[in-house]
Amino acid sequence: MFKDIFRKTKYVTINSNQKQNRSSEVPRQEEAAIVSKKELPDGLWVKCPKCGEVLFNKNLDENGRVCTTCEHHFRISAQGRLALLVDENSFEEWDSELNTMDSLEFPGYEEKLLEAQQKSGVLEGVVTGRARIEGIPFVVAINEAGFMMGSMGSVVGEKIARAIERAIELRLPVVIFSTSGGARMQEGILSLYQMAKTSAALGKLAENHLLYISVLTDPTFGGVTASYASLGDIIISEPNALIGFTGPRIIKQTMRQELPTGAQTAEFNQEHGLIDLIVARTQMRPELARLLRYHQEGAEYGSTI
Amino acid sequence: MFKDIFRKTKYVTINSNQKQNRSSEVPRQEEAAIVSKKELPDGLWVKCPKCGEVLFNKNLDENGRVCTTCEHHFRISAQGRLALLVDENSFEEWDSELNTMDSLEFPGYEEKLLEAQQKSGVLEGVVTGRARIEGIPFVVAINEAGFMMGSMGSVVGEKIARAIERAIELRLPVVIFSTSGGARMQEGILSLYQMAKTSAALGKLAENHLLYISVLTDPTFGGVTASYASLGDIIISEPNALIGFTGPRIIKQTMRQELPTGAQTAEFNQEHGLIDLIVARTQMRPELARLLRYHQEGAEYGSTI
Amino acid sequence: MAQLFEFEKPIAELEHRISELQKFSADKGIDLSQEVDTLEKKVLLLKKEIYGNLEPWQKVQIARHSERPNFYDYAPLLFEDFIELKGDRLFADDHSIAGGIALFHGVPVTVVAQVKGKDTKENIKRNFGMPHPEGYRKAIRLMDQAEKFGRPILTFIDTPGAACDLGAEERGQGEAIARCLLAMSGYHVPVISTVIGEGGSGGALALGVCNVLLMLENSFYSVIAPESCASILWKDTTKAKEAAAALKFTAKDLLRLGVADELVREPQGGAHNNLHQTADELSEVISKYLVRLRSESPEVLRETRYQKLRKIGMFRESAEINLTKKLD
Amino acid sequence: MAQLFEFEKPIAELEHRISELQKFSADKGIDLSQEVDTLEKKVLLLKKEIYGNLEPWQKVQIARHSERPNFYDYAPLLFEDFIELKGDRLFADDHSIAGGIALFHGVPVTVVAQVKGKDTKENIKRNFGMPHPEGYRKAIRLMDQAEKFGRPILTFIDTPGAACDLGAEERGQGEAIARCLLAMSGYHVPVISTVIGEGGSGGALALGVCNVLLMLENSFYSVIAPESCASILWKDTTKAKEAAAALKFTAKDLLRLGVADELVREPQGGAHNNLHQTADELSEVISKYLVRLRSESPEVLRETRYQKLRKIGMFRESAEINLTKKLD
Ligand SMILES: [Zn+2]
Ligand SMILES: [Zn+2]
Repeated sequence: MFKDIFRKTKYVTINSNQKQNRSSEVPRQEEAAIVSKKELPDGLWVKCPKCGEVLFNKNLDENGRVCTTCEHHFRISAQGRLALLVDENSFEEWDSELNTMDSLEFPGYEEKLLEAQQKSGVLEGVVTGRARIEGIPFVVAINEAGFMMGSMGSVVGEKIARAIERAIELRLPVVIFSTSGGARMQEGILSLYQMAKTSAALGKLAENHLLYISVLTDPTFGGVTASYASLGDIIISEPNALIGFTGPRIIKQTMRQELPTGAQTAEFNQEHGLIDLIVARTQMRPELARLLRYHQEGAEYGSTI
Repeated sequence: MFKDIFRKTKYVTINSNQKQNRSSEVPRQEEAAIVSKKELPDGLWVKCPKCGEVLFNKNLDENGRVCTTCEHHFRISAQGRLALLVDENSFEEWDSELNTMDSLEFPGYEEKLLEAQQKSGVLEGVVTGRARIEGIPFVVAINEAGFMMGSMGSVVGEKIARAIERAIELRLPVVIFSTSGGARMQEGILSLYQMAKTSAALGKLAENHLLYISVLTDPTFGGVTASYASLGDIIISEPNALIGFTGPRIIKQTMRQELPTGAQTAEFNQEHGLIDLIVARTQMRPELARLLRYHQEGAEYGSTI
Repeated sequence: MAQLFEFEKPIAELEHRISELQKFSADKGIDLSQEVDTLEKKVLLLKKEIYGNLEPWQKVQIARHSERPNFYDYAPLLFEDFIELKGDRLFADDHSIAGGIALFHGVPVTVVAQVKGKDTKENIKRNFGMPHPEGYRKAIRLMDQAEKFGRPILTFIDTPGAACDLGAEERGQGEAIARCLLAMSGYHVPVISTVIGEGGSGGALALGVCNVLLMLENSFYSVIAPESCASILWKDTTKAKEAAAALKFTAKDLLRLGVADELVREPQGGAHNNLHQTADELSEVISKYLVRLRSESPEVLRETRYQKLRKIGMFRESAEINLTKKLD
Repeated sequence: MAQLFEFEKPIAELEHRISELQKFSADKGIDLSQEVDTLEKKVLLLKKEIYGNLEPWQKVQIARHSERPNFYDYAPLLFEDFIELKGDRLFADDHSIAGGIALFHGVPVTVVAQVKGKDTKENIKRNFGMPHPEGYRKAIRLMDQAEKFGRPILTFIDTPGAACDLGAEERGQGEAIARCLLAMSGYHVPVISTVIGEGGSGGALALGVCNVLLMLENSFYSVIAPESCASILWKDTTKAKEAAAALKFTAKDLLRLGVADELVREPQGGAHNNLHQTADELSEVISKYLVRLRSESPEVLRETRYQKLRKIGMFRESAEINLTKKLD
């Protein structure tokens, strides 16, 4: 039905090895660019934006890109998170070929997409699939901050909805890691309705009595906060992550309201009843394992009762 | 199973004409005693506690005991409310013979009960039954402020629970008018659990998709606010009624906190999202009729759709 | 008289000339009826030309018109009866969302609507139509009752967006909107949503998960305000006009994109020029769809709503990147 | 050493004399073992006498003991694992109610508990164990998930009552408690509630709609605090002792009244004298009932809980008034 809006263009296949091979090394993120290239040799060292400590990049990778001095959580790619999180070789990617189109012929969108794809080495702002943690199977989706700030367009919404629907078929729990600036304006109303699409899919998951854990990471805002990120049976956040509906800059501009120190942090959100657990990245794997285990259907637990 | 706790005593039948005959005249309430008997001839006149106007008692009755000058709502007996509310001769009382026993042998309780019964002419703090408004059948329960401030003991809880259960059998909506100081301490834990009993019955009603309208009247506090009074699909209040969980005197005593002017009024509660509608007593009948009509099962409405 | 937009001035000038001619003709007793007639025809043509070809930005201006009818204007014309019910039962009653039970063509329905004010005082009361979490939670509460009692749900969208202040953040604005989306997607009763003015991003969408989406001719429904979009794209809020065109948010766009189901005609120049006519038109269209939906089973209503959402979005199933444009 | 109550002083005096005798005997090398023996036997008898016949008011004092174990003391002993989950998703996380998922004898359960502080600082944080509406709403959220995932629910009651300040009133304290009662009455999973300390009126009851109600031996569960009762009855808060007796709120009373199902034994002198022993006892009793309840069908669990509530209360079915006492 949308054929009349399709644009006639030619395509070539991108080399997708980069995104499909899992590496045990944690890929680095743009955030490292905070370090002035003049001060430090390229890529070997990185300066912690919180405590100022200069860290050996390799050590930072080995610590899940959490500062060894102050525990600042650097942003991390979806692939990097997978490497930290799931059992080795357990990840099976889904819908990796789903690709975006410039449905509204929005000024500059094609260029932005190409740039994002080439820079990040991934096609879109979310990776989905199934995996295991400590042997327990689950469905996972991870926003890719490196791709247009994890913003949600048609592809992100569709991949998440499909992953949830497949979880229902497979009777598996779902864990989604959010990092997003919100809905992607370049796809207009189609982006906006991805909020409804993903939320509706989660409604079906809930109806099927399947667990959904939402993990919020820095930053999670806008349309993602106002849809799947806030609908977890259990909501976890990484420490100090910024989470909210409206970004602090916009609140300041439109309301002429200065946010108090610490507003919109994970800790602020927890105090206001919006987050169950704050879990450090290094503890995420065992914590998720516990929660998944206690929700396993037909699990035996060596029960004495 | 409770037989061992029963006390051996002798009973006589009380003349129950007084409570079962419906009178078109609205019975008066203790509140009228506010008027000094020295100033005004006995019972003919009453002074409005809000505006100070001296009112002819008969006129006050004719206006549903709402001050004709300032619209202050005087407290009113359950019988008085029935007279104002339901279609003539439509009320069928239920469980009128349910009577209280001093199950804990609580100091002074028997005397208090006897006094309340003789003063109010009713056996207990709630009247239940079925009736019609503008021809629409419904189940009604009305707290009797004149009976130990409408406090909820075993009988009040049981009568309300039975009325709700019968509404489920008859597939009728339920309207409860609350006026209560809360759970009745003289029946200890048995009183407390009437909150759970009535709430659980309302849970069954809801499960059966039957409407429950809770009407709050002055005053509604404590265990009644924390059970059936707060569980209406629609919650209505009379204007300016005081409604809350903890009484203002106790808040003041325990928290050393002075409540702001207007706190715990119906209007305050509505502002805080706790009340749907504030309806003057004189408008209660047509308003309830509208709501009951729009919830009638299988009603025709002369629908054009 | 209603506030005039720039693009309406040629019409107003012509109309002014006509009334001058008429006055002159009356004063001097000279017959100018032919001239007047010509001019009046010209006005009609001009109106058709201008109002028939409104640009997106012009529609934005009409949709935001200070005299644009709001929900409270339509309610007495659309419904035989409307009982407003208040509060979220948790924190507050939000005046930027109104809701309750109404009688529509004789059928009890649940109504939820965003409401902007018409003057400064009312706008402060209604937070300029920007709901707080308590507004969305009130909406859920009322719609849950519609589900409980099997009543169809009608929502009316008219908001620049959800409230964006500290209080909204503290009380979980994101959570409240997300819960609205989730709740609406699960109902077994007909849900018809109408954008009557501004449909501003997530705050609007919260009432827009429906079986049928209607849009008034001059309403718009956008992922972002055109000014904010211009500010992000071109660092220039004055380019809102260009952003408005880029965002494809008019009723026609949404029909074409498979999001809206029908455009509800407005009187020439916009709803504010004839409230009754607009209400009649709207009533007729809603009624048409409600008849259809009421003949469906609860399960079908729910599943078709889900499938409607599932289909929104465009993508291709191939990991190819576009070659027509290339980064250096 | 734990704070001593007035009624414990005779025991303490005897114990003091024994230790003096022992010291004297050691210092002077005189054999007093027989005297010590006699005294020790006397202590045992005295303890049995005193602790075996505690008056209601003395139980109140033990239940409110500053070192009385709270939920966080029991949690690591009762559960192999406990994951605390926070927040009502609406307004705040209330520290006077803790909840989460625990592993109890290998079975995942949902746990919700009222928590008093142990010192002033903690008591301020936990509002002296008096929950606000957000605490009850957190409880409902967590228990709803137990229902969703078919987990048994264990609640632990320990509160002087619900918070009674302006904020509680503004956010609907009554509504929050009522919703708790309604929610708990509808679950299809086993619900076991234990009063571990103070069970203060509606604020306690909110977590007490259950299939099985357990009470620690020295806990109490009352419609009103004895002090408030005394103040109303006799305008004299110092008569709390008399009120405590009148209210019939001890574990034994509640067993007799058909409200509680079992009394869980405490070590002599109260739970604070031996946390581990109390936890073991409690674990065993809860486990016993959980085994039974887990063998029931969801519908039976729900219906028997309803019938249990339905039976609470005493009345007679005759419109006769009592003749033995008469008003003048
Ligand atoms: Zn650091
Ligand atoms: Zn007056």
